[in-house]
Amino acid sequence: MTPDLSVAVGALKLRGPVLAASGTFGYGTEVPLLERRSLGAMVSKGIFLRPREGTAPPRIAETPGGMLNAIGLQGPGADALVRDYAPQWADWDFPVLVNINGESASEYGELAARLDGVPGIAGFEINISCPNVEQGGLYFGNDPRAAAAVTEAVRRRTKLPVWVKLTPMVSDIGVIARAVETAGADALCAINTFVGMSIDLNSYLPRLSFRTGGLSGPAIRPLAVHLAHQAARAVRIPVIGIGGIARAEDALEFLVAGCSAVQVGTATFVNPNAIAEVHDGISAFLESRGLTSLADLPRYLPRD
Amino acid sequence: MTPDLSVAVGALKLRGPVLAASGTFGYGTEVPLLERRSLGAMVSKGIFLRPREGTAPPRIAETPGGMLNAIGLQGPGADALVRDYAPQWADWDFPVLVNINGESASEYGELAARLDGVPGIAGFEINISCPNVEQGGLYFGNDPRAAAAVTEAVRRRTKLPVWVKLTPMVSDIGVIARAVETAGADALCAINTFVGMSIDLNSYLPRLSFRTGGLSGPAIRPLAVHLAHQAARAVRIPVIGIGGIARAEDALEFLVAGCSAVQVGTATFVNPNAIAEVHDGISAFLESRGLTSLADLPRYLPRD
Amino acid sequence: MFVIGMHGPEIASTVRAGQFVNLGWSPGPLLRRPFSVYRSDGEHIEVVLNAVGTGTAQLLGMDIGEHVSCLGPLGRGFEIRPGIRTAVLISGGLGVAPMPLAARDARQAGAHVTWVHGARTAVELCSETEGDEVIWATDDGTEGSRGTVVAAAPQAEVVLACGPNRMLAAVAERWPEAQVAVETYMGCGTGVCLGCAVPLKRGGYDRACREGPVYRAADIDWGALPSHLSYAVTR
Amino acid sequence: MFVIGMHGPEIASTVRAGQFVNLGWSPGPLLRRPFSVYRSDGEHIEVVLNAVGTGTAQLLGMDIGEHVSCLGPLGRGFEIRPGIRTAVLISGGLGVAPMPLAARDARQAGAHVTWVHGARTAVELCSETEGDEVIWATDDGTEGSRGTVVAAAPQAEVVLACGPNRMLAAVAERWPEAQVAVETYMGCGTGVCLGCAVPLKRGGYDRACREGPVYRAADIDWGALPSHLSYAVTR
Ligand SMILES: Cc1cc2nc3c(=O)[nH]c(=O)nc-3n(C[C@H](O)[C@H](O)[C@H](O)COP(=O)(O)OP(=O)(O)OC[C@H]3O[C@@H](n4cnc5c(N)ncnc54)[C@H](O)[C@@H]3O)c2cc1C
Ligand SMILES: Cc1cc2nc3c(=O)[nH]c(=O)nc-3n(C[C@H](O)[C@H](O)[C@H](O)COP(=O)(O)OP(=O)(O)OC[C@H]3O[C@@H](n4cnc5c(N)ncnc54)[C@H](O)[C@@H]3O)c2cc1C
Ligand SMILES: Cc1cc2nc3c(=O)[nH]c(=O)nc-3n(C[C@H](O)[C@H](O)[C@H](O)COP(=O)(O)O)c2cc1C
Ligand SMILES: Cc1cc2nc3c(=O)[nH]c(=O)nc-3n(C[C@H](O)[C@H](O)[C@H](O)COP(=O)(O)O)c2cc1C
Ligand code: FES
Ligand code: FES
Repeated sequence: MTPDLSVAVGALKLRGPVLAASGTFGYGTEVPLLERRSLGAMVSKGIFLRPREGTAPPRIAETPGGMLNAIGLQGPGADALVRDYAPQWADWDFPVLVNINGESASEYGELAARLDGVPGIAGFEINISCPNVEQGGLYFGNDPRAAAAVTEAVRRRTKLPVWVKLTPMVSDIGVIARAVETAGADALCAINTFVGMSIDLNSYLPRLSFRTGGLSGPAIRPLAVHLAHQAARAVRIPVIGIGGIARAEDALEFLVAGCSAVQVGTATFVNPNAIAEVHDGISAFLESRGLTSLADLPRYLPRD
Repeated sequence: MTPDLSVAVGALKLRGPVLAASGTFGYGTEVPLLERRSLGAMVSKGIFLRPREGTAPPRIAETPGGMLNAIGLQGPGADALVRDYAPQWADWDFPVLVNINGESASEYGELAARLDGVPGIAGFEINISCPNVEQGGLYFGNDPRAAAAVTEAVRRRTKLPVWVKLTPMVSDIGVIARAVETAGADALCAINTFVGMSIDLNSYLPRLSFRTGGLSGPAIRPLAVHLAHQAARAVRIPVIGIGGIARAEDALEFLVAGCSAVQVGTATFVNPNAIAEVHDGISAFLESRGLTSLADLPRYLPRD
Repeated sequence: MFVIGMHGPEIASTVRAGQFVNLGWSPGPLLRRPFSVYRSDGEHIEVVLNAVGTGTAQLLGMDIGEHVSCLGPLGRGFEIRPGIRTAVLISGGLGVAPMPLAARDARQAGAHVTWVHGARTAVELCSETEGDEVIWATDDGTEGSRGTVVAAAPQAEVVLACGPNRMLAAVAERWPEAQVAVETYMGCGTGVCLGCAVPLKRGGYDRACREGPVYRAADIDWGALPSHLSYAVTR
Repeated sequence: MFVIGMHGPEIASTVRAGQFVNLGWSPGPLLRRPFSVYRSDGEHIEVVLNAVGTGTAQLLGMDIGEHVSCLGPLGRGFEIRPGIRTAVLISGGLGVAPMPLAARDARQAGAHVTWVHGARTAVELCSETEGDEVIWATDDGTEGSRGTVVAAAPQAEVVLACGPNRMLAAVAERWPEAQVAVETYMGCGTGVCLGCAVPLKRGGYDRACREGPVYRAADIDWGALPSHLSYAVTR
């Protein structure tokens, strides 16, 4: 008997614990060959209220076991999203959440309001790794009050599930986690990319035109497992683990460390079937251990 | 003509910019085959005032492009260091700095006082990635005031060079960098390991007995380059870059990004000749670009 | 330059000139590496490469019979309409890669095909002689005419070009209507990461892996397209 | 079990039974992998291994003639004094690795050598028959005596053992003076990282790569030595 891999993330029921991470699966429409049968949910590419061009190339650079990206949240804006993509999502057999971004708490709220109730949109993932333009460009995600303000602004404008995606470059992720839990988040996603830089020795300049970029891929996995675990210890709401997952064993590390589900990002670039393979691998693992459902997986989650 | 690779880090003149990182070169006496001819300086294994046993095994775990370690600062304490190692160091043709650790600012100060003036000890590298026992175990390195207090406590007890080794898991490394510069540091070392975790799927427990460990190796290099660059932009004192350096090109990234020198850690485990090879590779690079000294290397260091 | 052949009937039978495949292998670098399809018959495809960095060095170190994961055909190739009379193919360095298929298609379309090869110096020149006529140009004059490949090329109805972006920018100056295959770094090769941004004259960015890698030369904002990609350096 | 031979005259001519080499190769995992020296003549050394994880799988995938970086001989081997009359070698699973050299040295020292092989089941048993006498033991009795290798071993003046740490702990119970070669994870293999900590009865930790990997069985705090290293699982 195949083990039961369904999970509930708050009110949202998912057929499996392996989700597509924002910015690594486009709008789900790009690649017909991407295997979707076992996708738990998809988080769409990060979007702002208005269209954005994104940053100048080069936008990516390879690093040992990882990659840096500075896409600059290129996207068509809310209206085009509603017009071009949401109608397609409405027909799919898994939920699509929209990764939302803003330059101020009120802009996040406005965006949520614009998208709320649109058929095909099952919830929101708030990306708080954006610079807070009103506060001199500090990331929302570094400041518990700013993170909570964004969460509240979105929470007030929608009844749909609200997930908050945490920034890793903080000295205590538990503080931010608790702040956004209190502000009304239904789940946490941990984590977004780490800020990194790589230098081109021909030009003596950063490889990326934006100078810095976000590091993703297997290189960050041990850091991500730690941070997701710390977040899970700090809150009662579900935590979705993200960072460097390429194989079932990687996903299982996050699940054992206290996560309810996981998202796969960069691995999809390398292997368009990564999500299906991770899903199937988790199933095989549970079977090999005689477990009939994901809920029976032993967890390591000491509470402080 | 071989390019001039000598550098001055504050008052300390070094014959080359490639140093051995604390905890990865022991006390310099372990391995006769380690190539020392081009070592700029050595930082000895982190030490406390009193002997420490360290943590139970397993202490290390391999991760993609990196490794986690939780050695627990095992060491013989100050008296044994002075008796067994310093006399050997006194005969060497490169300076040895001692990586000092404590549970309170005053313990750091006491340790510096005990070691100050001992022949063979050329300076101190303060490891502020230690839990501050008086303040509930928060790292000194996460709090600008605690970091400055430790720096001052050491500064008051010695005229030798005092370097401060920064913690990477902070939301703004510039703030800490400026705080310890003001407190009297002669140079900054950026960065120490990142906290990470890895789960053993057989036991459903962390691989390391200490549960978490410090991530080092090529995986962290882009993060380290970014943080060292941010630190260098924030201060006027020299910054020594550390993190994932295995080849000359890696070291050059840090040097172009504004560092005066670099330390090589994990790479020495893989290749006992890594430091010499990095040194020679920097020399070859400068020659290939027609540069006669390291000082002529173009730097990318916009000031804010 | 070295050629690697792969058994891949599905790709071989559908690939068009200018399309690419994205190669991955284990243990290898994290990201796949894109390569233009160089030749194809019904069963096999070939790519042409030099050892530039880690990825290409590893590929060239492989033995016959080893497996490579090959994703493709990807991107939009050259558009070669039937009935054209003259076509010029301009290639710099490894820009030869898409040209044999382009030459085949252009000849099938009825064109007289001239292939102009350029390189810095004679030893870097490719000896490929597909098409009806071949012209050589080297920067240092050690083989063929001295000077750029763009200057050496004759007029033609259709101009197809591939090579370092700097060379393509020069092509764009002379032939705004030329079809050029650009190089960018790529994250996914499948259109989802937006890493392969190509800056457009009309503003905004296209994806080299979907809308490209072949563009109308006049559509690209050449000043904003990086010309210093490490692998675009001709060697 | 597979054997890999390497040309390494300096190591081959100086290695002692129980010492190890630390192998690295490119592209490979970040850290080197330690392997006991299995056999040596004046020019070559051999190691014995199974495909346990990435590292061993890659090693076994190599072709004749490929290069491996080999650091050694490392650690302290078995101490085999001249004049001993009887020696028992106890090996579980891949713990056979240091035994051929140990058998050679013990016989040179004048001892009658008995080698006791243990495994979970017959197919995992090693067929090595160095020494004067060989005894087999399997957990399931499919070959030789049923039960542990420790129970199957005869008395002797000198006992040398290698295998999963759990087995060595049983050896320590019966022969506190036995010399046992332990397994730990290793960072450097050269004594600088303190990663290979072996907990001692008298408190504190030793380095398996310097003071070990061979210890007097009674000196180790077996309760604190991990017995669940992934690669110590007999397969
Ligand atoms: C559409 C297209 C077609 C191509 N066709 C060919 C061809 O036919 N023949 C050929 O030889 N080459 C071709 N290339 C280039 C080929 O992909 C490069 O040779 C290869 O990327 C160089 O890789 P390497 O691993 O040898 O070098 P590396 O050492 O890995 O790369 C050199 C530098 O480029 C960086 N880099 C490489 N790939 C990426 C990436 N995806 N993202 C970010 N940074 C990266 C590396 O970090 C490094 O700094 C093509 C590229 C494109 C976009
Ligand atoms: C002194 C000594 C002698 C040995 N002799 C032999 C021998 O003769 N034959 C033999 O087959 N094996 C021997 N081993 C064990 C051998 O090194 C392992 O087989 C090997 O480490 C397994 O590696 P792998 O790469 O195949 O598996 P992996 O998949 O890499 O390793 C299995 C697991 O162990 C972890 N791991 C492996 N090495 C390390 C490390 N250094 N630090 C942290 N985690 C690590 C991996 O992360 C993984 O979880 C010896 C070990 C020691 C200490
Ligand atoms: C090219 C790229 C684009 C991304 N875009 C977004 C985004 O728009 N919004 C967001 O919250 N995260 C974005 N991310 C972060 C990923 O969703 C994920 O958190 C991160 O990559 C770590 O997971 P991974 O190691 O599996 O890739 C992006 C990542 C990559 C590599
Ligand atoms: C096994 C090990 C032990 C270490 N011990 C210390 C230490 O005692 N004190 C310290 O400040 N840093 C210590 N470090 C951190 C290194 O000095 C260095 O900052 C870090 O490993 C990053 O550099 P790398 O990637 O080149 O290894 C240790 C690192 C390792 C891997
Ligand atoms: S390479 Fe990812 S979108 Fe083109
Ligand atoms: S493996 Fe590094 S000290 Fe033993």
